[in-house]
Amino acid sequence: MTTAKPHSSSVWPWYAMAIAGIVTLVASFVAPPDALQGELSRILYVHVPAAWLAYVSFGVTMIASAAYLWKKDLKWDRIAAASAEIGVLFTGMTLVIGMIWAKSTWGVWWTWDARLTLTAIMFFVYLGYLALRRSTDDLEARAKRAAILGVLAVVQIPLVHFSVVLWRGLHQTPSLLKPASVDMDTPMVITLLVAVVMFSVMYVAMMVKLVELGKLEEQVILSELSSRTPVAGSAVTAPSLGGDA
Amino acid sequence: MAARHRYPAEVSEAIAIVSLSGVAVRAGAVPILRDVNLSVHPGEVVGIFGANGAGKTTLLRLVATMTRPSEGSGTVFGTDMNSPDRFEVRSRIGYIGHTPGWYPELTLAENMAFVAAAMGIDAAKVGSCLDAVGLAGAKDRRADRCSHGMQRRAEFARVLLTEPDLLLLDEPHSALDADAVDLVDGLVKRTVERGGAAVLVSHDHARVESLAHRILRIKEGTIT
Amino acid sequence: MAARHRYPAEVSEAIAIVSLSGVAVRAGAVPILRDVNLSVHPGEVVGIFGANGAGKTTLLRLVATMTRPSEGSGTVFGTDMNSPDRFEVRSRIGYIGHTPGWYPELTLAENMAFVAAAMGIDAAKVGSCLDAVGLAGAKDRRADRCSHGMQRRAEFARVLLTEPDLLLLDEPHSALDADAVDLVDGLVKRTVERGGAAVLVSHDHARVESLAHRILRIKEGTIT
Amino acid sequence: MSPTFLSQAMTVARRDVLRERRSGEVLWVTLPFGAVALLLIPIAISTDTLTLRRVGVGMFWVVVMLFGVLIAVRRTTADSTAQRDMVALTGMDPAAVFTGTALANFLLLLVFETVLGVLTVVLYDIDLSGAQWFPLILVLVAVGLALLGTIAAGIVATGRSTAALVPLIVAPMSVPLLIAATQSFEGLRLGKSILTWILMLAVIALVLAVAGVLSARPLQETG
Amino acid sequence: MSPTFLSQAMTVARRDVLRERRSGEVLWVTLPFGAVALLLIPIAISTDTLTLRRVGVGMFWVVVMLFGVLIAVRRTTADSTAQRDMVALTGMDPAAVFTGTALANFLLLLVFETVLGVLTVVLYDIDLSGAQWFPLILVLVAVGLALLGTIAAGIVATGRSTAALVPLIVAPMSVPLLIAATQSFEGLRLGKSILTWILMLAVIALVLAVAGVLSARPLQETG
Ligand code: HEM
Ligand SMILES: Nc1ncnc2c1ncn2[C@@H]1O[C@H](COP(=O)(O)OP(=O)(O)OP(=O)(O)O)[C@@H](O)[C@H]1O
Ligand SMILES: Nc1ncnc2c1ncn2[C@@H]1O[C@H](COP(=O)(O)OP(=O)(O)OP(=O)(O)O)[C@@H](O)[C@H]1O
Ligand SMILES: [Mg+2]
Ligand SMILES: [Mg+2]
Repeated sequence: MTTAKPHSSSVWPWYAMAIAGIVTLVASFVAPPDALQGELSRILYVHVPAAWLAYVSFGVTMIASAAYLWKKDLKWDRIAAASAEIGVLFTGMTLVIGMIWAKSTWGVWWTWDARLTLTAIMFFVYLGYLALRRSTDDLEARAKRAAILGVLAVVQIPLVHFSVVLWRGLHQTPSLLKPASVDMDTPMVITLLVAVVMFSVMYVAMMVKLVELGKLEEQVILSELSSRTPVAGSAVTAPSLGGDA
Repeated sequence: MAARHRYPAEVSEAIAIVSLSGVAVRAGAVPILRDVNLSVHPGEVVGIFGANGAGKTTLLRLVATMTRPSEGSGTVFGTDMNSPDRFEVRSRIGYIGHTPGWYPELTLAENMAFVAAAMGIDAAKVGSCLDAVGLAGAKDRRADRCSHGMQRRAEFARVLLTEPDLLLLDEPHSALDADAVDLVDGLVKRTVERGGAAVLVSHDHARVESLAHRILRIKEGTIT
Repeated sequence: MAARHRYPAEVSEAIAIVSLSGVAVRAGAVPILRDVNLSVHPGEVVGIFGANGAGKTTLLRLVATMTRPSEGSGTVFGTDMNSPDRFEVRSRIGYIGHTPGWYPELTLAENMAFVAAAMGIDAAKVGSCLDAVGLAGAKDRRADRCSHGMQRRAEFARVLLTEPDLLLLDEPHSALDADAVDLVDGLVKRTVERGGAAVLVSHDHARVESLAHRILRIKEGTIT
Repeated sequence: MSPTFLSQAMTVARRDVLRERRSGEVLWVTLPFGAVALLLIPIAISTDTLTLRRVGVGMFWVVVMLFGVLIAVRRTTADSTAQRDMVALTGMDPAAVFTGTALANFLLLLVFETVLGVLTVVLYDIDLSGAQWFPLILVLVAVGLALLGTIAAGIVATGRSTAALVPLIVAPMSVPLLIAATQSFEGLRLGKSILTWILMLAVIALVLAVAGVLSARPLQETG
Repeated sequence: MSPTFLSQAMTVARRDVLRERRSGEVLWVTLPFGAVALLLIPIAISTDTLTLRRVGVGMFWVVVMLFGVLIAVRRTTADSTAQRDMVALTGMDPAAVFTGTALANFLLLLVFETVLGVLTVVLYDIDLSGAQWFPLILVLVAVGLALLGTIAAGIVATGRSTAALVPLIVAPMSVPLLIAATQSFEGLRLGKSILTWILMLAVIALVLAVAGVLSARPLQETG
């Protein structure tokens, strides 16, 4: 069942992540500063790809969850879990970077903008998803419950994305995924695209790593469960009151 | 009446009611049962002995489809234990566990009526079943105001009500007074005569030995 | 060690450990016990039989000062059952009820250590008590992951730990496997030898008759 | 013959309503608690009537969301293994059990909403224009919350750390409900069309109902 | 020798903290619920930042009151008769048990308040003048709430009267607490003396402590 070299693929993701990170940084500093926000606009090239890749991650979680419910194959469960973990990481990044940005442009760490709130809530939803996974050790029961939540939780994505349209708020309205005009300079758009591609590379690399890790963990559990593992019942022995004192 | 309960007579000899092969149950990484093979045929009464913590209750709940096997496979009334349709055979199983599961705020009769309604059994039967276990006078008493033994008796009334083809009794004699212990024998015999089977877990060797056709022992998580 | 537990030897013959006179217990308007007179003396083992719902558990909880008499009066170790100081004698009572009361999220050892700390007993004793009931291997298992019988065994370990002078056991034999039923005898004998007393409620007439000096029967709320 | 899906669901719903009537958990504990919350808020924010009026409807919905979910979840997760075994061994279709539970939760929530709603109108001097729409909105929100709570309870019920996860799962999922509910009231106040919001509520309810019914069998008691 | 009052109380408190660490009820259920509540409120009332800043502190206190009492009550009433018997039969002084339980509740509430407090400050952009007083106020409110919840739970746990009484007991008592808490914050903001309010909090805590300890023995478990 296990391949000859189970670790053979585990090096390249590290390189991929490193390179993608460097390229993103270089690209953001090569790009011309925004007319309005100046140097601060460079935050955009991390902030936006992180948010978008969080969407992608949770989308993949949804698809893998549905696939698990369909096929009942634990492979899909591992993919869903790994993707959710990365998604939480990216959402956290969006939040933290966004807050730093907010402090420097709006003067406050946080404000009751719909998108901000909903992003925070999306973060909590998937933290809940991860917590749910930790609450059972029966692999199948865990997979099933997590899958149902994984499918339902996806509503958070459109909610966050369209929140700016639904309410008026401080936050930037969609500037790219909006059908009509693109109100960014071409260099900025290109840099953004490069950053998004690099984040995607990071995502894929992390996925490979995490899915591998999940599989490994499962194997460790199963291999430790040899036929020699004492059964739960062996903890109970015949009582002895120790003499008849 | 209750035709769905009847095991088809013509195949009753051939098909096992319960059949487990190579079943393991784990709680996380802790093995509780392993490599359990068991088949129970119509008309059989099987007694199960074993030390505290050996896994007897786990085995009964497994057979009742309330716990799923971590490994191996099994069928009850021909239905796979892992199938999502396993709920369909549950109405043919009568399980009495360590602690009664009545809703505390409902009376015994209301609890029973719920079970009857859920299974499409005539509600009029509730009274006579409670009567049969000697609880006619307490039928309108809230379950949490009934003594432990009364609640246990009521569980036997439930089994009378649902007429299961497979009885799974976990220490059925405990908490029953001298008058009521015979309920166990009576129920087991009724079930067997209908072509059903019974599995009894008990520490009361004498009582079970007189009742069972076959005695199994659980040790180290396996049936020996 | 644990001197507070010892019943003064010189008066042990004269003073009753439990003394109830004309006690009635009601739940709301429903009488459960009425006109109960009972005295238990040091060195005595009293067996109580009675039908399901007769009031045996109520009687034990009354003696354990967990239920107060609606009528009549009683004393345990000389303390009035109605007095607000009744909590002071409770540490001398060992009660095992129908269902174990361990905190599910704590391990057996932690549960026991709590009892030890609450009573000023050396925590080092916990391990040996669990060992004595055959649960040394399960002491770090959460209570809700222990089987019913294991939880019951642990209750006997608790009694070993607290060394009560008055044992109140409600169907002590149930749920214990063949190895463990002797725990009951052992504990009762130990207690009696220390000058204590024991009250056993049971439906297992044979076992209790061999153990008890005196058998009482409860019928319709009164001792006959 | 085994009873139909619908009659099984009704049996379950009737059981739940009867249990509530006996224990009074919702009516006598959760409801007063919610009322206390609504009473405390004006004291806490001690502000002018105008702000209160604006804040009132929102607070009502927050209280309904939080307590509503508590209601739906508590009732399911409080049951013991033995009780769940009893239900499972009746052989009822898990989907019917889900439907019945959700139905009972819906009814309880509707009572909860109505009582607190009246209280809110009185306490916060709410603008009643468009009041003919209130029942529809209340019903739709109650449906959504009941389904959501029942699903969440189902997802966590078999776990060992049970109730621990519910708020994490439910409260955030109720955000769309909250938005639709508050926005439709806002719409009514401003005299705008609230069709979008009503539709959103209906769609949420539908999606949750389908999800709940479909997930019931895979989630059936597994110990 | 039977252990001292203090050591009994400490034993009980330690038990409660250990149980909480195992089950994570407060940390992983109630706390996230409270946090979500704080997040939902702005969505629900969808108003300007200025109003929110004004409302923020009040909302914090309302959430603390409601959930705080829930914490204290839930933990005690959830125990089974057998569990309560076990405690009673250790022969501990009921007053010591009360003290220990209240102490544990106090610690849990303090954690709850602190985490939610930080969240409130960040989210609602709270004015931090006079912040050196915050710890004192938080501690006093936590003491008051813990005592209040423990008393309420004790009354319920004795049987007869159901949980229905809890809100009735808690509501009137929590009003003065709430007023003192919010007013002292208001005072800090306006740079006024808050001595009266601090004193009021201290007096409430004292009265509740005395009431709790005195009522413990008469209220001791009677099945
Ligand atoms: C905690 C604070 C913040 C959070 C949680 C946050 C969250 C997000 C999210 C989730 C997106 C992706 C939206 C989508 O495409 O669906 C996004 C995009 C964006 N954010 Fe933020 N943000 C924050 C602060 C800021 C600040 C302070 C600025 C600039 C002043 C900013 C500017 C942008 C821009 C320009 C986009 C791209 C807009 C688009 O094309 O959709 N964000 N933000
Ligand atoms: N609150 C109550 N209201 C009405 N009846 C009650 C209440 N509490 C207990 N009872 C009744 O009191 C009687 C005595 O109960 P108890 O538990 O003492 O019986 P028991 O002798 O221990 O029976 P068992 O052998 O079944 O354990 C029972 O008939 C029970 O239904
Ligand atoms: N979640 C769990 N984690 C670890 N061990 C567990 C878990 N659940 C059950 N066990 C163990 O599985 C074993 C079997 O339990 P089971 O209840 O089946 O025993 P039993 O044979 O019925 O015992 P008894 O005679 O005491 O009723 C016990 O040793 C128990 O401690
Ligand atoms: Mg068992
Ligand atoms: Mg009894």
